[in-house]
Amino acid sequence: MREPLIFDQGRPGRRAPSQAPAVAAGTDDLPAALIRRTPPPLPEVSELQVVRHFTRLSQLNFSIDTHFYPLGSCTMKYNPRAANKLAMLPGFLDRHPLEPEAHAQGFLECLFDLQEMLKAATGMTGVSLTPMAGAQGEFSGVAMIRAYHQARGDTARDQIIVPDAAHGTNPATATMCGCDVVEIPTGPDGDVDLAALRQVVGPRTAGMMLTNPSTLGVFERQIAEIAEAVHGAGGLLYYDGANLNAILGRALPAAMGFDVVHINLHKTFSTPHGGGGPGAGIVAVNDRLEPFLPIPIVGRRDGAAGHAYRWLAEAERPQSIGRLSGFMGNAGVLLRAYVYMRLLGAEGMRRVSGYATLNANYLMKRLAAAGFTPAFSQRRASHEFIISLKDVTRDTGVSALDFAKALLDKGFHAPTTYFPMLVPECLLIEPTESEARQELDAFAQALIEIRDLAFKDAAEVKSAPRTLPVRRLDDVRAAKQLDLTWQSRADSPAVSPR
Amino acid sequence: MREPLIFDQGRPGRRAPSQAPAVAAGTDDLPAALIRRTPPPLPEVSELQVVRHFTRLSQLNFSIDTHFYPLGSCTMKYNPRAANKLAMLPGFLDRHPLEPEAHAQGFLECLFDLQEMLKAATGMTGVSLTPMAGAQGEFSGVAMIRAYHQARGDTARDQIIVPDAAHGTNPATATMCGCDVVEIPTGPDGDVDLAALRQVVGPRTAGMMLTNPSTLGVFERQIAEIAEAVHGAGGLLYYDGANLNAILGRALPAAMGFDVVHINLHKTFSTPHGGGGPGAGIVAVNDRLEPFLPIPIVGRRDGAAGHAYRWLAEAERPQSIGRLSGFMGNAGVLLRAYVYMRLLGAEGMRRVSGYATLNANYLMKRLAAAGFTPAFSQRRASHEFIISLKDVTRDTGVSALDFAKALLDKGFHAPTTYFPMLVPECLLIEPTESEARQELDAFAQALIEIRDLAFKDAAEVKSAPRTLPVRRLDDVRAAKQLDLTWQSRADSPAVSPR
Amino acid sequence: MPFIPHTTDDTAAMLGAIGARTIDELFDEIPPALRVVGLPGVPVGLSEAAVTRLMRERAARNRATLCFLGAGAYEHHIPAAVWEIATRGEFYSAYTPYQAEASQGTLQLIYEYQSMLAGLTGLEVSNASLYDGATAFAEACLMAVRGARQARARRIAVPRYMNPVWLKVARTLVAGQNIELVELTATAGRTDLEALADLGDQDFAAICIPYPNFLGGFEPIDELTNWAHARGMLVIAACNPTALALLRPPGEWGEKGADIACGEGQPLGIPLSSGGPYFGFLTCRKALVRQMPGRLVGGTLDVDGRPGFTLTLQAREQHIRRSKATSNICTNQGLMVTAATIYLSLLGSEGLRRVAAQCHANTLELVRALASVGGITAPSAPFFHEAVLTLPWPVAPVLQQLAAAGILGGYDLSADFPELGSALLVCATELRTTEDIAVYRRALAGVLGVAVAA
Amino acid sequence: MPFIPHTTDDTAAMLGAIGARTIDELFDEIPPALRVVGLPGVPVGLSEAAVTRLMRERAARNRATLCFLGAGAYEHHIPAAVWEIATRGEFYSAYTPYQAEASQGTLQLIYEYQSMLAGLTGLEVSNASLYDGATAFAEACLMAVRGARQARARRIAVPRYMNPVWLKVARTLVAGQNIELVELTATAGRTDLEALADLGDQDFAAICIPYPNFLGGFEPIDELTNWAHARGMLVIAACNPTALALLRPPGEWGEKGADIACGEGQPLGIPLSSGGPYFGFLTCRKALVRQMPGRLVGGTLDVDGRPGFTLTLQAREQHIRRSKATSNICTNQGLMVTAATIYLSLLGSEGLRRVAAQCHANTLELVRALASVGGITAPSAPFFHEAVLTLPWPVAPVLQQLAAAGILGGYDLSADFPELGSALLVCATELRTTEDIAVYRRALAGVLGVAVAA
Ligand SMILES: Cc1ncc(COP(=O)(O)O)c(C=O)c1O
Ligand SMILES: Cc1ncc(COP(=O)(O)O)c(C=O)c1O
Repeated sequence: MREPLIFDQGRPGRRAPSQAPAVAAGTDDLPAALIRRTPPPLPEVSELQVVRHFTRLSQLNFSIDTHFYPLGSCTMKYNPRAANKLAMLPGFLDRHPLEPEAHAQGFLECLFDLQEMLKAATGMTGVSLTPMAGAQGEFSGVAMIRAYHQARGDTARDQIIVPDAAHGTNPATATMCGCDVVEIPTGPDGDVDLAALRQVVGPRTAGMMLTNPSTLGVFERQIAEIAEAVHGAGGLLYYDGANLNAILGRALPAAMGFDVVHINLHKTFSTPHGGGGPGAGIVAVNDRLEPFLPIPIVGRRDGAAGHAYRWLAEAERPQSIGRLSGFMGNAGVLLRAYVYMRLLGAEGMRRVSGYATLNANYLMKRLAAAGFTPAFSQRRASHEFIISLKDVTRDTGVSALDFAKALLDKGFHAPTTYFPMLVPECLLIEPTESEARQELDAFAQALIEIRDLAFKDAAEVKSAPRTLPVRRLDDVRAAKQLDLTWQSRADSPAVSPR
Repeated sequence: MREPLIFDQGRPGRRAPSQAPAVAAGTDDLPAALIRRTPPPLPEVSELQVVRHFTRLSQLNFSIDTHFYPLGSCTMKYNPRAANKLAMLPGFLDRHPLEPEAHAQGFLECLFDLQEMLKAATGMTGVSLTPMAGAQGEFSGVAMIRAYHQARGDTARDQIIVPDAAHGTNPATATMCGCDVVEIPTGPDGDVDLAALRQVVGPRTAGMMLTNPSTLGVFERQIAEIAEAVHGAGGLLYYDGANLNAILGRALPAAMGFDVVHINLHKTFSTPHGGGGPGAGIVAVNDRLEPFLPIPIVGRRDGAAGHAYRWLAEAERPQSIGRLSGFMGNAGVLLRAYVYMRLLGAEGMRRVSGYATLNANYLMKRLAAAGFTPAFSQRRASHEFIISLKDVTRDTGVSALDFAKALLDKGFHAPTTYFPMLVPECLLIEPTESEARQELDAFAQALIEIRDLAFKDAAEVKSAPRTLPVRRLDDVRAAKQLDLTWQSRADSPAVSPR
Repeated sequence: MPFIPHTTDDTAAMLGAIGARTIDELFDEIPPALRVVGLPGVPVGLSEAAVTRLMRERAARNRATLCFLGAGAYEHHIPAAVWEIATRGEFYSAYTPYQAEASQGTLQLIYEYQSMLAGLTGLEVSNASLYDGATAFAEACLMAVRGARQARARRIAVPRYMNPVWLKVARTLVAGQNIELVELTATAGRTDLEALADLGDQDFAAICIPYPNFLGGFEPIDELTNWAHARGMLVIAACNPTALALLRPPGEWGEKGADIACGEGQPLGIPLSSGGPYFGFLTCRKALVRQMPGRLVGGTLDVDGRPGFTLTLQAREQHIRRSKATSNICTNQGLMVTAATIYLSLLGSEGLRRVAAQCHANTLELVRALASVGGITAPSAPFFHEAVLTLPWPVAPVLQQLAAAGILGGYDLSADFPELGSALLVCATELRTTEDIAVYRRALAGVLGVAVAA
Repeated sequence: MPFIPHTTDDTAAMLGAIGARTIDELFDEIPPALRVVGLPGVPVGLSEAAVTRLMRERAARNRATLCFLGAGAYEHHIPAAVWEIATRGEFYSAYTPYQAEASQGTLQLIYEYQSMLAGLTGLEVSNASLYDGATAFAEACLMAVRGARQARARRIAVPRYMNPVWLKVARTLVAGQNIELVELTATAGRTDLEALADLGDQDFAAICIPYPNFLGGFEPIDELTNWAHARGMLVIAACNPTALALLRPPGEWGEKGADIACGEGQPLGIPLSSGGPYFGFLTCRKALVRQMPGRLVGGTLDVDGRPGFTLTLQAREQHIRRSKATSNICTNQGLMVTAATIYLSLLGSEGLRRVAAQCHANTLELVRALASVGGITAPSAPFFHEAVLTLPWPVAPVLQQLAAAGILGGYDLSADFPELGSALLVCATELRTTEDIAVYRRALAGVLGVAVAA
């Protein structure tokens, strides 16, 4: 059964009366010209219709709570319910962000502890929790690097070196910060091409954005040499922490020579992905960049009566690159990450990277043994690995996309496809540490069955998915005949039937 | 995809370690003979597996939040989320039932207010909130009636008159109270056979259990005469309030001559049905039966410092029929009903019965117009009505059960079937006031389509449901080869595959 | 007019289709004299915002206290996942699974619940739940009388140190069926085996053995079980379910094991919630299955041979057997069973065992700490999870002052069991910390005006 | 080892299959010098019960206060259904809907959200959300520069009385792209139209018009819109979304209507939650759709002709256009959009209009009540939802004493806008009652040592 749009279920004048004031207050003191003439096209439905509509819509989604979700580079691990429940305690939820610090000591203490633990997890000395997702964390990193060079009069340094395998947000961020992006290739065995790097570093190098392990799912073995090359040329090294799940408690970005790292709390520290956010892309820096950290930051003053926590802002951090959020960032996400980290503890963090890596290597081995082609079969998988379906596609015409759709019919969310773009017909598979072995075996079995079917009846595979609310959608039509709102359909009914 | 049993997903030694003490405390001070030798066969699974398993299981259910659920005599109206959220406030949820009353004044005030509103809604003068479902409410009613007679030395009165259309809990309760059940028939036009009643009432009559409107969905027009007959013979009149949704704010059971009434808060006052409870079957009485009410009851003492609320128990109510619960009843259900009643208010309660009756009469009219046979077409439908499929079954072999199963495929939960048993191939349909007209029209359309198909291809209808997790189940096998636990399957694998 | 979706146009069109002018007209079959217009005693409706504010103020008036009180309801840790899943609309707003194909979620969950409770109690069958522990004990008595070999036997032997409220409830519920609960003599806090001889050859349908008993002590389970079976009686166990992860289950008592087990399910993931809703569990041997009250879910196959679940043996129940039903129960405690099944899955056998062991260890630590306060004597016999302390002063005023200091000190036994003197039943679950116990000790010493070493 | 399902057998078998002896061996590609064994700064893991107790204690240390503070975050009523549905696992734990067939729930919800926000702002296109109001304003500026007809125009005109933090954030985010935010002269609490002439013929890409402005007042929206369009500038509206149910939307400003609208979505069902996560909305005319940052969901058909939804125009985004993307945003505020869409469905146009009207009426009542305290002057110009009171004393100490009395009195404007003197920005949402306002009035009078009539 298709779930109609909420708008199509309404009737003029229908309302959920207990949700708004019983009596409409007068507004005749306001200038008549300012009063809206036609009401906005919001739904006119009952509370039961709203509950039913959105409960039914939720059931159409694949999610971690219902499916194995090995979406590479997204770390779709279990999001503990305790983090949600405790972040939504009234004491945190009902507090205005501008309340005096004296009223918010409990909240600020959680954030201060979180800052300290993130320093420990990265080996860095300064942390700011305010970036609201990885992309904003990257922005902070590159902006701090530029501020660092500007503070030293080094204004010529406007180039950011980005490996071709880097996530799209890296180059987009560099441009946003007014830098030129210099892309360098990746070698055949998955490492950054050191020679190419050594050629491009120079007086215009502001810094390099590196993900380690890279989005190819392999550890950057020449990290020391890379750091040395970049620092040698006067540049700084930025760490995209999206893949921290691979090395948590095993290696410290600071020790690798990175100057600044962002961490996606909604990946490594399991805050919910929420259908596309909210996340948090906190940044951690060594002492070189500490003055430039985005504000506000939580500071602690040790007085006689114990600790007093407070916000450090413009006055205390004059060289800061400034503010990134209307108040202080995604507070609720920070509290959820804090609860998760207190549940894990130091030993639990080490286990995260250990078992994420065990799961990835086991699944890679099972698939390789079944004849699939890992992109880097001589390498250890990190917390994720790449399978290239180039040969199967060549032999049967069945692509990585077709495999992805067929996996949906078998009850598995697909891995990341066609990223990083270097590897043809690429599946980037990240099982995470919270999946049991039986789930990995079932997933491998599903891929094997799909491949067998590809050789027997390619059309059958290409017709997937068949068991979901819709079959494959016409993306060209979606872009050509733009249908972005319900009310726009009234003007062009041909666009798509109600 | 079938969801395997939670037990089949476990592995020996697998656990959710953060949910239990990290270190196992020693128990060597306990006698060795008392220590359990083999661990209980509980699942050994991870927290993610538990969340996934029960999230997936929930999606297999029809419910009010996902489907139109016209289950006659169950009043499946919208359960407001506010009632759940506010009943689960820590101040109510974290309180031990035996905490001193001084610590529970907020909780007790809610219960006292609820008692007062239930008196107003029934016209009665005394209320006890402790019965934990309709059946316990009935037990209280019959037990009070017996206690009343015993207190007057009227020990011979051990007969309870029950109309044949009454719900099964009525006769079962009468027996449980040590009474003999005297069943009287219902007349052709849906009213109790007054003549039959007048014949059976006499010196052994303890009382009569009556549902008004009856489970036939029609108001008991001769209620005054019935009350007069029962009271005239020295008996008392008990009101099964399961159908109060029909007359809330329109007529008062006390005025109809009833001495005691039970109300199912999980029907009329929308507390959740929870897959089979919890409910609350509160009882309200006139002054005749007040001394016998089950305890504890909330009393109020008006002191200088405002009200003080306290429990009235054995000391204050020596004639009470006693206690029905380990503490005081289903507190959380009472709080949810209280929130619902404060949201409705007096005017809102009247609208409940008004629109429940409008919906039932409209749907009955639509179906009659489409050629279906209401059991009592000359009567007004109350909040529910009966359609008999006797003729369709005779002509096509397609039964009420087949219609019910076909409705599931069309996304509607089935009405109550084969109850009350008087009406052959009976569908007892109760739309409730919270359903919109478009839902009723769609439901009528579905019944019409099923009937048309019955005449074209009876086998097709009889093969329903086809779109659900299972097709029709073998009830005979379930009773013959009893498979009531997972561990029992190990002894008789033939019973049913894991 | 909350929760009513009808617009003025809808109502007009619907009345038109019915052929009535107004909604009031639809009530014309109610004799005019019985018609009322309003509900004077009911206040005007409030918005959700107003009710939220009202309930928050009232909830805040219930002072938070440090809980050392058990006596039938225990403050255990409840994993966050339990209620975030149990209140999903598909569990919260479904009803009894009459249409099996549309209720496989609830049905499979109840089947899993039945497996867990039968296994926990070491017996073979569990129903889908009863209202609470007290009514489960009453239904167990009725079931024993129905199932007893001597049809005439309508007496149940009950130890002195059973939950006193459970006994009151059972007496109320069985009053109409002339069943008598006969109290057994007790010495030193448990049933006196020698005194059993005084019963002579009176007919008993069953004996109930609480585990642990109301004082936290242990009844002579094997001796009583064998004694009862020798007299053709059934054995009913009344258990704290958490204990069964650590202690020998009723199914393994005496030579043949208990026949029926019942108890309060609140400790399995249900919040204290001011008194309820909790749930009662009831399990038994296969032979007694047809005497079981309430719902039963069975595994079976569908027409295509796929496994599924359905309500079974419904002929016992009131909606089929009416006056001859095993019980009048219909709606039971479905939502609580949903929560308990998730709780037991999250804890597992080892997790629940550690909770039980920690409760025991904490109670031991509590008893030692309080007994170190002058004049307070600890129990001698072994106990589990709860223990009786004897105070040198009347218990009630001590508890009152402790409550004023924000501490729920325990249950005053002197009213129910005068022979125990100033006896205070204390309990410490796995949630009580050493610091909490120290707070209690200091407060108690203060109340008793006794100086104690820090 | 929470959240790890591997038993010792699993691990052994998996290592066997890989051909490694231990898990540590799998990290042999990390240069030995870089390997660490532990994380000294991280404390030992706690049980869920222990973390629950810790967080409850910390949450309880945040005193509950009576809120008359707005300045970008507002305490509105949030229907209970909003978060009970938004935190269902299928919304809470899904990610960006890359596989459309497996994400129709999120995709259809975003499409409905886009319809509601476009309609609310009177424009044609909405994206799927940005981080918050401040970053939405910054992205609107970047979008305007991209979309401006004069390619060279890299200045944005901003009124003086805009949210000061939003300006700081925008300056930080656009710093790298030499875009300049130029402050317009203001008189009597709003932009001075005459002073516009001082700008001469400088190139501007756009003007931003806050609605209401930071003082709760109204900018000359029609005049500014027409003035900007006449100079080939785009018009950006920065709106409080609740107001748009009552007031004329940006799409109907001036002759041609604003081109872009942005703002903070927190008032639409998002709790204050100590600062976030909130969400930013961004809507625009169809002509500018290709300049829109972030995700867009479009309706389309599947191979069988059935309607469905999918991410569209992804070529604008970073995962396709990389360095030439319209924005670097990837993860946005999906869960907040889910809550806001449920909120807007529950309120509907009439419900949201009544919330806006009540906020206005309550703020009027608040201003009248506080102005009746000696020495306090009320604003003269019309305002909506927030208003500026001028105190006879410095604001900061007054607010401090009010906070000690459990009242959040408002926002101290004197630091950001010295020209306003001792100016206090106060706000009363639909949740503030007459009684609350009386409590504030009494407390303020007490703080100011002024006697007031009861
Ligand atoms: C490798 C990598 N870097 C950066 C990002 C951007 O993080 P966010 O989506 O939180 O902005 C992602 C997000 O998926 C990523 O996978
Ligand atoms: C008419 C009627 N009476 C009594 C009952 C028994 O109520 P409960 O199920 O709450 O015990 C019901 C339950 O469905 C009923 O419909």
